[in-house]
Amino acid sequence: MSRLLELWQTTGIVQMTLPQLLMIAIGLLLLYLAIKKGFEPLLLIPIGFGGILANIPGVDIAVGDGILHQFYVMGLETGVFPLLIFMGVGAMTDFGPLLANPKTLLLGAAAQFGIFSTLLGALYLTDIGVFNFTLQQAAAIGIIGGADGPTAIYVAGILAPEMLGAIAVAAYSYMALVPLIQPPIMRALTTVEERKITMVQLREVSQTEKIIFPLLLLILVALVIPSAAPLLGMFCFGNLMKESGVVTRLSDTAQNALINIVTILLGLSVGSKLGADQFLVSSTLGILSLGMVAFSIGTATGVLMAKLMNVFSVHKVNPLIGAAGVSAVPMAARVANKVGLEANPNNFLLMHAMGPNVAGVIGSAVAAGVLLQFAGG
Amino acid sequence: MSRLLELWQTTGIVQMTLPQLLMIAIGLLLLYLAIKKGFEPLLLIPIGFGGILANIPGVDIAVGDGILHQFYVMGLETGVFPLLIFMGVGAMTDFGPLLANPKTLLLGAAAQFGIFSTLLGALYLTDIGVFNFTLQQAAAIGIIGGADGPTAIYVAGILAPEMLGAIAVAAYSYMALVPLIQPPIMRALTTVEERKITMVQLREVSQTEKIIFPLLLLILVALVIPSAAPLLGMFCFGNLMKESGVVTRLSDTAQNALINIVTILLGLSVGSKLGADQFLVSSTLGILSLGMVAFSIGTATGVLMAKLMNVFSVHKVNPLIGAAGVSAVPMAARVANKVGLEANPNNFLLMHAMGPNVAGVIGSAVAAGVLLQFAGG
Amino acid sequence: MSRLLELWQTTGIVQMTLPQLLMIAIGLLLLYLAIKKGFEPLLLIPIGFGGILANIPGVDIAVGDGILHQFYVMGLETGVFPLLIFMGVGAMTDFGPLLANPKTLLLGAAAQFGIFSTLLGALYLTDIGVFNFTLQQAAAIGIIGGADGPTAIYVAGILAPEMLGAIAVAAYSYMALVPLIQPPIMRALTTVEERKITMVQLREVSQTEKIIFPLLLLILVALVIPSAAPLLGMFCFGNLMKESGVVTRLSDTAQNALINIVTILLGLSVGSKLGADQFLVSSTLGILSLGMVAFSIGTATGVLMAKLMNVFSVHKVNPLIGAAGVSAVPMAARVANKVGLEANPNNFLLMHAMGPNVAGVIGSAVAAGVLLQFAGG
Amino acid sequence: MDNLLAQGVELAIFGMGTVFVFLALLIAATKTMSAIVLRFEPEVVSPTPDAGAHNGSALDQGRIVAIISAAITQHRNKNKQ
Amino acid sequence: MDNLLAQGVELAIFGMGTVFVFLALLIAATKTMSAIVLRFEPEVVSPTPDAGAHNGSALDQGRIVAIISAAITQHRNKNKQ
Amino acid sequence: MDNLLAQGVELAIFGMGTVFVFLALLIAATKTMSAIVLRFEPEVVSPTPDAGAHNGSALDQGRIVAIISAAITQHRNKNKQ
Ligand code: NA
Ligand code: NA
Ligand code: NA
Repeated sequence: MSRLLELWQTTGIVQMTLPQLLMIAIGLLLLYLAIKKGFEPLLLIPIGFGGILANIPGVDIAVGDGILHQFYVMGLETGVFPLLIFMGVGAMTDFGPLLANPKTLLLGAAAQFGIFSTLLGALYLTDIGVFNFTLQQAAAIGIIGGADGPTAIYVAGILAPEMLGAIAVAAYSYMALVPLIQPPIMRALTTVEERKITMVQLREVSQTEKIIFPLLLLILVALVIPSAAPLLGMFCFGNLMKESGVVTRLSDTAQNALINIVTILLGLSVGSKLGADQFLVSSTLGILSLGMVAFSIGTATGVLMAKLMNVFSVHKVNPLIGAAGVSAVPMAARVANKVGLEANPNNFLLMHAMGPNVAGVIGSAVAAGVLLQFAGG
Repeated sequence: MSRLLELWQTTGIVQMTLPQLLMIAIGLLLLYLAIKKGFEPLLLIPIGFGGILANIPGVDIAVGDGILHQFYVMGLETGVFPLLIFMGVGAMTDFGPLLANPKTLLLGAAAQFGIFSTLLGALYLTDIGVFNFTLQQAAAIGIIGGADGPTAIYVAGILAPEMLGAIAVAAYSYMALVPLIQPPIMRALTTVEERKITMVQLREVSQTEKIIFPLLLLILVALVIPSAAPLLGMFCFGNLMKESGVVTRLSDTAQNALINIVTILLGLSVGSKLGADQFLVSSTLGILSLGMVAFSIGTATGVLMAKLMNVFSVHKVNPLIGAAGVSAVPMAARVANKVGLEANPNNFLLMHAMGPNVAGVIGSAVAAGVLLQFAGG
Repeated sequence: MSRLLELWQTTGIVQMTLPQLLMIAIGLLLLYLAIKKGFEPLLLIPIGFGGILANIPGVDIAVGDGILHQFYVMGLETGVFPLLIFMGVGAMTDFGPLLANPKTLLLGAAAQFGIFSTLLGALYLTDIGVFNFTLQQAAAIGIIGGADGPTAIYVAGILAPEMLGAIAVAAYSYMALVPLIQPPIMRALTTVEERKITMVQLREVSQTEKIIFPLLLLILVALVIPSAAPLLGMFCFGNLMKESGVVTRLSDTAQNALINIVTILLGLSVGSKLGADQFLVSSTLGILSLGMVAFSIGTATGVLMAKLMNVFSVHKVNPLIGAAGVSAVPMAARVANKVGLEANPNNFLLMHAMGPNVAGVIGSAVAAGVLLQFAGG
Repeated sequence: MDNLLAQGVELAIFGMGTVFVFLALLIAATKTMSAIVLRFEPEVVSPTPDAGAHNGSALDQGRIVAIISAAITQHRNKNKQ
Repeated sequence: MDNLLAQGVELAIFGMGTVFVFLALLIAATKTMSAIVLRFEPEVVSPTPDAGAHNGSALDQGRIVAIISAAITQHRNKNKQ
Repeated sequence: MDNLLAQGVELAIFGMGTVFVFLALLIAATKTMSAIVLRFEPEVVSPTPDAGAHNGSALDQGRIVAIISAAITQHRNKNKQ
């Protein structure tokens, strides 16, 4: 009979704490949003499910020898998973629109203002005593504004691993919410006339330019900001495999089997950081709020930069594509296209917005390099 | 000349021992059975080949820095390989027939009696001095009766790694032998009239039920038997990826590239435990005999439970599908169908047998949780 | 302002050394040769790109916790990557032509003379004071003459990891240059009449022979030269998966997703050894020169062995196929075919040359076993 | 040794018990779940796979923050006590 | 240094010797194997790939246990001596 | 704390500065690169993917050895100084 009691003590019913139950509910919510609302399901299904597993009491899954903790140690502590995903994303990226209109790179630069202003916001909230973030933590929160999942996970894994769960959840949730967050800001900062601007047809780009560009980018990174080289190096490597056209089988694997395997393992690893003790802390509220601010500011500065460029430029840019500079590929470019069509049903901005969109990936990787260089040391 | 002698000393002809030669013959036998007789070739080819490699003298392959030992350390000591396979199996499993007729879950419960009676048998043989098994070893032998390869390997890897080779060989060999082991038992325990029972057509199951079921199962595991959560968690995760319908690329990879890679590495790792010193011990005979007993008892109790259910139930169950409760997916379900057709050529039991068949997977994973909880501590 | 100076100090412009810049140029050259000239792009693109990454100053990529160093530790220090590639190559290899004409195995033996004469050459150059190679290093250089990438990387990784970069670059570059290196030697050593020899049609080989052959080869390795068992074991395992016909899904994965993933990681790992400090040393010149010599001697001895065989044999062998004995699959076989067509436009030697071609893989793996046995201890 | 056998008997009883209890609970839970799903979703609907279209509403976003806030507040209050 | 060169010569001789002996043995083994196979299986038969059908007989099962038993018995006897 | 905020301001300024400088340089480099490519290759040429044919010439081979030799010589000379 005492043995039966002992058995009863091992059940989850007895061992589960309320915070764990709440985290399981949050995991289920993430799964609901991913499955029924289409919120970045490729990441949020593994993250949400991993979050549930991480809150099952009485068994080591996300700690010790547990499998999720092993995945975490293997791939997130080392940075291997986000870098391999970045390689795969590189192999899926087409720099054509960017090469056809390189000045849109400036839009990708401007949108990174969201990162740094959020960093300042986090430090200000610390200064006035609302939160208590270190410089590293503030930098990791800021990077949410880069709207780029693997970059955010890579930086948070180095600068603030204790916040990795919340930062990844915020980054992917807000990337999914781009169609809700961006349009009001875009409309508020532009006139209808500006939104109607049609842009000149993009020129065709030769294969040679596409092959050379990732190498050019890599060498510039090596010369200017080496600390961004792991991220942008893997990105450029993936892109070169694709554009070279001579290693199709490697490029296909990088875009399919490999990135899929790593996505599963990365998602579960991130989920392992959704344990109640780490996630149900007040800083999570700060991360979620500041992340939203970061997205909004990045959107705004992207749009404003486009307007500024139009002051000096002959070929006008539709300022809506500036919002795509936050990255969130390809969602933000689609949003720019959609808002543009509202103003002018014949104005297809999608390809024009792809330039700033991928520029935003480069921009936030460079910003990540600066943060790792100065906050990581 | 002395140098030539030294060279001669490094050859396998000089170094090979008789037990190693016997194990190489056993490896070749496993390959023969896999290739020519269709015995679970996906596992028995890597296991058999790994077993040969493990018995080559004078070179480290299955020990030290040898590649098979590295695979073993990487994937079996950590539990990563069987859990990833379980995830892939989950992504291939259709819970539809089970959802259409949930009471067949009881058949999957009854068939686990094979596990526990074999555990008792192993301890009894120890008690009377025939063998000398610990509780952990007896539990690992019992789990062969679960008729589920990854579960057996996962449990044996934790409770009795020194017996892993023999347990895996027994589990997969007997799964291949299901068409020979089960039918006589099934016929002995049923009348022709019982075998002729036709079952009511299964209702259609909605996608929503299929999406919710793995989450329901996971939460029940979390509440009742958390120690089964690594196994059933990964299984449910794979199933959710498939049923959610929104991460097709992840589900496809889990069912193909990933499970194939892991199967190769797991098979070789298991093979690394077929070294003569570990395999050619008397306990191996006990494992092989008891494993057969476990399968037989599980088959019998599954059938008997179906007959018991018919006493209380209006919609009669054909007792043959009870035998499918041992799992051995999908072989046991096919056997139930085949034996049913002998009695009534118009009675197709396959879909009805798939319910207890996948229930058997859940049942043996729960049994594994209990064993790990009480024998593992 | 001092902060701005500090920022300036972190740039690559300030930190980059001339040797690093030269290595980046060499990396770009390798990429150029791979992409524009078709030099073994599957390996030289990852190696070349990895070489560039390894020479970016101020950030850990190929050292410490850097991702390329992690790949190196994970896959090259352990031997896992080249062995998995060898498994995949085995799964792509057809032993049919070899089984139809087993005596061509002797051609694969003769071509390994390149390995051992180069080893002697390296030791002679050390003896006269030009270079300063150890026995291990000389053996690792010699293996370039095996014209087999994974074998060279596996051996160099064990015997002379400090030379791995140069050895891999030499091996793959010269494999790409086979169409330039071999024909003059082949023409110099044969008369036009010899080059016109037509060979008897190859008999059909049964599936049973193809299934048994890898097992026969493995057992002979186990009996004669166990130190070659890791390499040839994985090779035979891959081949058995393919020929057995019952594990198509494993064989397909070994030939596609798995070998592609490992190729990417192996290439980057090798690239991590192209750091200026390791590569820009005088021994690199020796490696490059001796590697070329090794290829040339192997080609010559292969051709001469074929001529010797014709002295004793009724069915004449076209001596051109002897050159295919260096391996460099399938390039060397194609070259033999092409040179043969010059002499006799109706004489297709391709299938006949595939026998010695795969024999060369076996031969250099056996040679690798001897080197590891006697130089590795 | 006899003690070992006794442990085994105990383990067998508790083990089979747990397996049956668990699967019986799963039957009940599954039937309940199916009943609820079928009430709200009478017809079998096949979902559009890999839906690219985003159907999120501002509500969802509010809901995340609200639920997480509530969870954190509750957790902090509990820890204070 | 001269010693190193001598070692190299020895290694080269034994190395080439091993390669030739090994491949010569492989030729012999391959020819023997092909002769045996072709005797028992005169026509080229292509196997049914991925055969789902199970052809195992009760004999196979007995054979595994028998061979393994024999192996173990022999091993134990040997160890006793 | 105020110090932390000051560090943050500095980091933000240098960070945005670096991002803008980098992307401005990238614009310049990209435009230059495109101009050069388009001069030498006026028409858009699509390459033959996965070209099996080998186009290497003896020159290439000489070029590798030459460049690497030069690099090594230069490196050794430098180290001597
Ligand atoms: Na971005
Ligand atoms: Na089972
Ligand atoms: Na070779």
